Amino acid sequence: MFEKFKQLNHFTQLRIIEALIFASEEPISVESIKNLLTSLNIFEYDFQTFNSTEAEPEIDLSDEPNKYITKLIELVNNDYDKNDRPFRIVEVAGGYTFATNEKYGRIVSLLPIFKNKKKLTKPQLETLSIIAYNQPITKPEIEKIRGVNSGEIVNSLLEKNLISIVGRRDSLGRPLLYGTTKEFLKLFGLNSLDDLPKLNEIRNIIDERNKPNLIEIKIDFDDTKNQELDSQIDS
Amino acid sequence: MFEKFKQLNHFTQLRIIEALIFASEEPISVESIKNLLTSLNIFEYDFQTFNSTEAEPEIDLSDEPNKYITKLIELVNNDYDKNDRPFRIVEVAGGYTFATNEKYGRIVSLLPIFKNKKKLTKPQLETLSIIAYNQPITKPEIEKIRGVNSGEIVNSLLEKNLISIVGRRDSLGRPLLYGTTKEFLKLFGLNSLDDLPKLNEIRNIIDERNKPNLIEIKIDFDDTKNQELDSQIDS
Amino acid sequence: MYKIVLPNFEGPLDLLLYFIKRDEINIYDIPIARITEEFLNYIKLMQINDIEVTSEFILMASLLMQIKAQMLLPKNQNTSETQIEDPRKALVEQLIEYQIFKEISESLKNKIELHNHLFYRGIYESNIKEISDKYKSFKQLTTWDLIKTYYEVINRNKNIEIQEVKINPLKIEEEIEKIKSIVNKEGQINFNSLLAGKEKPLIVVAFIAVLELVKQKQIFAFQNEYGSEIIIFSTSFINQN
Repeated sequence: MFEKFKQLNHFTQLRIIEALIFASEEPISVESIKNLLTSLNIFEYDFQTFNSTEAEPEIDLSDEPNKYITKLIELVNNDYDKNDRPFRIVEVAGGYTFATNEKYGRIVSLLPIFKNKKKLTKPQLETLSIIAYNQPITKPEIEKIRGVNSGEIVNSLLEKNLISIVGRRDSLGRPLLYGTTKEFLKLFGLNSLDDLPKLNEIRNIIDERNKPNLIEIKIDFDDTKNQELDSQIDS
Repeated sequence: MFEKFKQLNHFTQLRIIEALIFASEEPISVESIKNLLTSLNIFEYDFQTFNSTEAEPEIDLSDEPNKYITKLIELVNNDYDKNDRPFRIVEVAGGYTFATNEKYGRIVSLLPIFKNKKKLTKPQLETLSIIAYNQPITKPEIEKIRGVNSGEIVNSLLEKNLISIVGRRDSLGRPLLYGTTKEFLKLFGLNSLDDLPKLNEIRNIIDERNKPNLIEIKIDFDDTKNQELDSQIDS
Repeated sequence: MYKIVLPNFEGPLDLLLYFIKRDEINIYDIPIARITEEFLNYIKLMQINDIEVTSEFILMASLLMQIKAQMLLPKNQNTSETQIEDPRKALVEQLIEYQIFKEISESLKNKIELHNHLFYRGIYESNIKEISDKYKSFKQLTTWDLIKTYYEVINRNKNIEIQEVKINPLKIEEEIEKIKSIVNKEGQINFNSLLAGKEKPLIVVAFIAVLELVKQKQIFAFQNEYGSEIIIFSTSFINQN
């Protein structure tokens, strides 16, 4: 019951919402928050309420759940702003999530480790894996495997310095050949290309799931024989 | 220069440290924080200092950088605790990162979507223990200890990012080697692998448990025999 | 009708340890004949109850029988100076090793419970563009991600029949209008719901229409993780909120 949640100490309500948004792995919608809070049997939990010196924030209990939750989030954000916290709760992609605020986010973005994040999209990773396992390889060959045009993605990998041009294929049009770089090895923590897992190794792991494991056996359970043995051993 | 950072308004220093740790996807070490702050040309940044009604926190400027940073982190945490925030900065996997605290994290853990993230099956825990204590280790070596085929389990641990492929054993067939990840340390709240229980201690516990009951008194109620014994003792 | 519920064992070692614990057997002096019989009976029970008897159980059964046979060999009193190794030794060592890691996994389990409250920040990006990127990207890339992706790519294309689909350009325009009105009305929809009941060529048309709308920034599409449901938002809906 959502009404039960409303009966909690107001500070506690704020903190629970805050914790939910903080820990959620995707932007969490008001709807999801409502559902979670409704399912939460908070009263099973031995709960120590927080005694703030501040007055309880004013919340209009008559608001319907979604509006009520939005207001709580606003209150949390007010609190952050008041205390000059470097982060706040923002609304993105249909949900709420934490992010550094503008003031401190800009400082953070000045720092090199936050600037050059080597994040790859799925198509980039796909293309990179094809190059890694088939190098040296040409663009048309990559595209044949992926089934889609991959020029832009190859370029983005070149930009990220994960692949480089390693020569030309001695065939019609002498297309460029691509291979992986030292940067690539570093990204995956490999000493050499030799350390890449082989396809048949992973195939073994993946296919084990489907492997018939059952072996038919017939064991003779002639009890008298076993008893004989027992007595021989034990004696 | 780290000294330059120290000259900033104290609140600002706290907020920058807070923002750095908050923004870092991986737990960030004191050493990295120091290097970042040293490289950060904060004075290029038009910085509006925050005017708090509170007194500036007392910081001992004579502390050497690492200790100085640790103290700032403590101050940030004190502030969180004072305000009953649902999260704080914790030291895990060799660095500092944000995590929900005991009080509110437990509430979050009651929710199914979060609960499941922490769930590991018995075979997964077994395999993870074997890898943690024997890393780097190959699949056949794991299977030798467990006595069962473990491909699927290894696979699931790879998917959960609790283990990773770390290289190859220089032996016949060059099998892949597995090791635990930072994600593993984070899940168990460990700062490093050294925080795991010591293998020798566990071995002693098991040895103790395996000891046959030494005081095995067998009293033979065959009176004649006992009499014989008696007479032997007496003689 | 009755049903036998068998305790679930991780494997033959687990089963043997169960017998040892249950019967308070001295692990250093296992009564091999008795244990072998128990073990084989258990396998028989598994078979009766249609429980998969994996090769490891069979191997262990044969090992136990082999040890049992060796124990039966008459001990030659004269060759006692060259101490014959206890045939059970290797198995006992393996059992103890396994006990140790079972114990450790118990303590790891307790550690998880102890740190039950630890939840880390779930998301590290701050604007829509980056978030949608993140959903297609990987937190920390590992070689596992790399090879698994490769495996998926080459297997995916093996199964794809290349078909020539003739698309009437008019249809795409129609489809664009249709999708636009649905999305604007609903605010957000699942991509799959657009395809429901459609035949292959029409699926392609719908897909191209969605791509076109994304390109025109009329809609916004994102996916939680690779292979999961694609959700489509109306951009006006996002701006409103």
